[in-house]
Amino acid sequence: MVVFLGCAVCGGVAMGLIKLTAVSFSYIPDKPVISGLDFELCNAERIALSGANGAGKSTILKIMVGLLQPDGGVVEAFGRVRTKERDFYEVRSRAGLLFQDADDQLFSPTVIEDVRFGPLNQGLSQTNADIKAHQALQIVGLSGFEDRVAHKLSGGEKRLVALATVLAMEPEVLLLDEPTAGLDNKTMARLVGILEDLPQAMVIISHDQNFLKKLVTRRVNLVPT
Amino acid sequence: MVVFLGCAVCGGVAMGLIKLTAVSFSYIPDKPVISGLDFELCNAERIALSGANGAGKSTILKIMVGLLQPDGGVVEAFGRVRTKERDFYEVRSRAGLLFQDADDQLFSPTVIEDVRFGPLNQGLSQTNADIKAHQALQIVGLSGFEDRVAHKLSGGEKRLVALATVLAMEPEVLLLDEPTAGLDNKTMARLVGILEDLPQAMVIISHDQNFLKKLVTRRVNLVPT
Amino acid sequence: MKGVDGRVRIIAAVLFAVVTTACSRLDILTAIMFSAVLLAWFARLPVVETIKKLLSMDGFILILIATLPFTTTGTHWFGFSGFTASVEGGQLAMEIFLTANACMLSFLALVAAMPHPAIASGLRGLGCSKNLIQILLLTIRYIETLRLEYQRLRTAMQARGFQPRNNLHTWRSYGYLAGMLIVRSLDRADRVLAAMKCRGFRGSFPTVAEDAKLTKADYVFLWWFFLAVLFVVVWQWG
Amino acid sequence: MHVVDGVLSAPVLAIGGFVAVGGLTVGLKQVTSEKIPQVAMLSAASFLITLIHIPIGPSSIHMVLNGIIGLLMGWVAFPIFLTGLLLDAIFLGFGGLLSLGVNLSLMALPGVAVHYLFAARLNQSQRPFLWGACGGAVAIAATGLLAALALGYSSTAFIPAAKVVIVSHIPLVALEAFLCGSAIALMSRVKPELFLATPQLERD
Repeated sequence: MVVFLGCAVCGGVAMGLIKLTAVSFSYIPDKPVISGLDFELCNAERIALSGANGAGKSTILKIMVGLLQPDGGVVEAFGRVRTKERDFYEVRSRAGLLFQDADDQLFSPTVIEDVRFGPLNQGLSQTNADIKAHQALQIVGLSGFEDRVAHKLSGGEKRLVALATVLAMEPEVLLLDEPTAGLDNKTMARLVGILEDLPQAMVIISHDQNFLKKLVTRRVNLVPT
Repeated sequence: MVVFLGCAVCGGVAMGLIKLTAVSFSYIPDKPVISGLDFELCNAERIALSGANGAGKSTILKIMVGLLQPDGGVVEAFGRVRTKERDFYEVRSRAGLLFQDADDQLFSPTVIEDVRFGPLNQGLSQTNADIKAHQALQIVGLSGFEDRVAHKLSGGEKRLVALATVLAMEPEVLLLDEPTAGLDNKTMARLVGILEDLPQAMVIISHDQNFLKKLVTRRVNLVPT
Repeated sequence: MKGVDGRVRIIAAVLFAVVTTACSRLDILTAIMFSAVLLAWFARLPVVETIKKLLSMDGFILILIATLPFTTTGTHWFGFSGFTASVEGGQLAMEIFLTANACMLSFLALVAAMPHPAIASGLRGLGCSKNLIQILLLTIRYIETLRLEYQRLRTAMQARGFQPRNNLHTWRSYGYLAGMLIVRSLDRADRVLAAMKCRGFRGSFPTVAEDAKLTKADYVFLWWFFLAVLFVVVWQWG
Repeated sequence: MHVVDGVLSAPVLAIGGFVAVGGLTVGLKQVTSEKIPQVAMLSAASFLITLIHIPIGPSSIHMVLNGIIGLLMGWVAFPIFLTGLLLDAIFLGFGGLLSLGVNLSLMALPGVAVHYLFAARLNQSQRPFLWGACGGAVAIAATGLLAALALGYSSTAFIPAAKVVIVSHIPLVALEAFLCGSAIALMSRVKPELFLATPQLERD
């Protein structure tokens, strides 16, 4: 077991949250999408992850929370090396992943049921999960949407509900995969406002340079293998 | 019956292709998505249709080809007022709609069967439909893809095949709903090249300003109601 | 066997199943099982995958095969702690085991190994309802699309800390997942119908490609098959 | 439910085949060409859903869902489950050719029964969960019972196995009731137009 010793990038002062060392991954054998990747996210950082299509940006986020198993390398999260599915249960609770397509994230009849799904998985009681859900909806400015049908909301509203489902779990890290794709300017401005006010460290994948400029503290560029 | 008298926007010189007058539409009663919309597409125009999420851009394309019936207003296409489902049979043959999700459009076992589905419905013989299908595949640069299976194509290839299914019917107008969504830069460049060379008038919905800049001759902005 | 017509292969599979089910002698069933293995070899079925499929089917009949020797009365075979197995019961169990596996293996070789559109056109050639064929073709087309949709929903649930357990929360979530998949598949059906209408669909599918004539290879295959069937019939009942 | 070839007796196979052909005829008559995409997508979705394994007690089982399909589609359950069974056979190698009729009847007939029993009550009901659960429970219980009958009638030697089938269906009934209830509750919220009228019944 490798003990986590603080962050090299930011000088070891801040606490390291997620660290990938020499990680490689391939969907098809012998066609690696990622190889020998080193990456580190520290406290209070907001990192933009950029690179061409097919460079494996989404793949990296999935590896961080254990939805994909790397072929090689070490994944450390919150001070511990994570290898097995069981190791990642805690990681998924502390690092919230917002998917590209909000439709894929919403599967409940009403908004409130979707938002409290995460807290319930964390073992909270129904009442406490409801409290967390209401708080999360308030953060994204959708109080009053509790009983709406998520499936019938507009694309922008769905994205915000999806963000609320992640925030309700009170994660320490946010992993955002193309959060602005398909959003109009007004909703995008609203999203930037919400994200700016959030204290969490973030890894953001986005093609939108204006959006990134407003948020990120550091950029990591992926070169396709 | 309203007689169509040429185009007000382009000065009455060019022929008007599709014209909406005071069109309104609502999915849920009393919550109109569109109200009192006027729109006109003339010969050789390429119009960008923009507007916020939920402003009804896709809805407008569907109204144009009669997939949705407006609550009020007049739809004219190719010089005639269209009201009933039967009226739109001809419209759908002359105005080709490219769907957001190419998977919805590719419903046949193989690529060639998909591409000749339209020409066969237009009443062409098997041989002539095959010729049209091969031509269309050639235009989008996918000759040799005839016997491929739709669900095994990449996202970009699916979009191009979907475009071929539309082009095989030799429409006079193209209605494109987010044609670049999810495409990588290479495929996007290829798509721009194909669309630039096409003679058809177009209505394009897209959030991608770079893409629009290269193609469109006029912009119409929808204000949400 | 690759070039054999779909209709011929489907008829052969049905014939195989009828004859095999009607047979009761273990020696003949063993010979039939052997010929099913031959068919599988001709069809180049992948070995490991095929054995896995057979085993998972055997799981279904395990209870039946395990209980039959003890529940059938007859000549004493063996016994333990008050249960006695009969020879007749053992034979019956063996008969079912051989029949089920032979039928399935022949089906995999004769029908399932064909490309899916070929199965559909074979069924159409045999007079199957046209609408049913269209349903089958569309279903096959969209299985993978819907599976990916399901997979994305499932991954998103996992990312939010979902762990299947024995509780109401788990079962409710699965219920919602199933319901949502149905809703989304119905939405997709609407969009596909719209796409069809846009390409001139007015209620009937364009009929293309009447069925090809049977080739010499088809007849050769059929004759061999009939001879084998005749041989089995004479052996069992002659 | 997958009864394999070689188990059932000729009369049982014949009855199954007869019911299946009858059900398919009625079902396909209701499938206009406009409805083909809908029926196909439901076939694909129900096939996929049956592949989901759900933990119950120390083991796991999969959903059958003939209650939901029956409630929604009535007689059209026959073509839907025929497609599903064909796919089972082609992709997974389950079931058998001769027992196809029996297997289809075991799945679809309870669905049709549930449609006549509960669909009208479900439509515009304030308690979709309740009626969905009833539909799910009754359909799967009937399937188990019919399967046991088919086995028992084929040979007296199968009666113990038939009893096992019935016993093993008891947890399935409880689970299916809860899952179908939840699924129907979701659908009535998200797509209420599915439950506005009783289109299947009106046509007859």
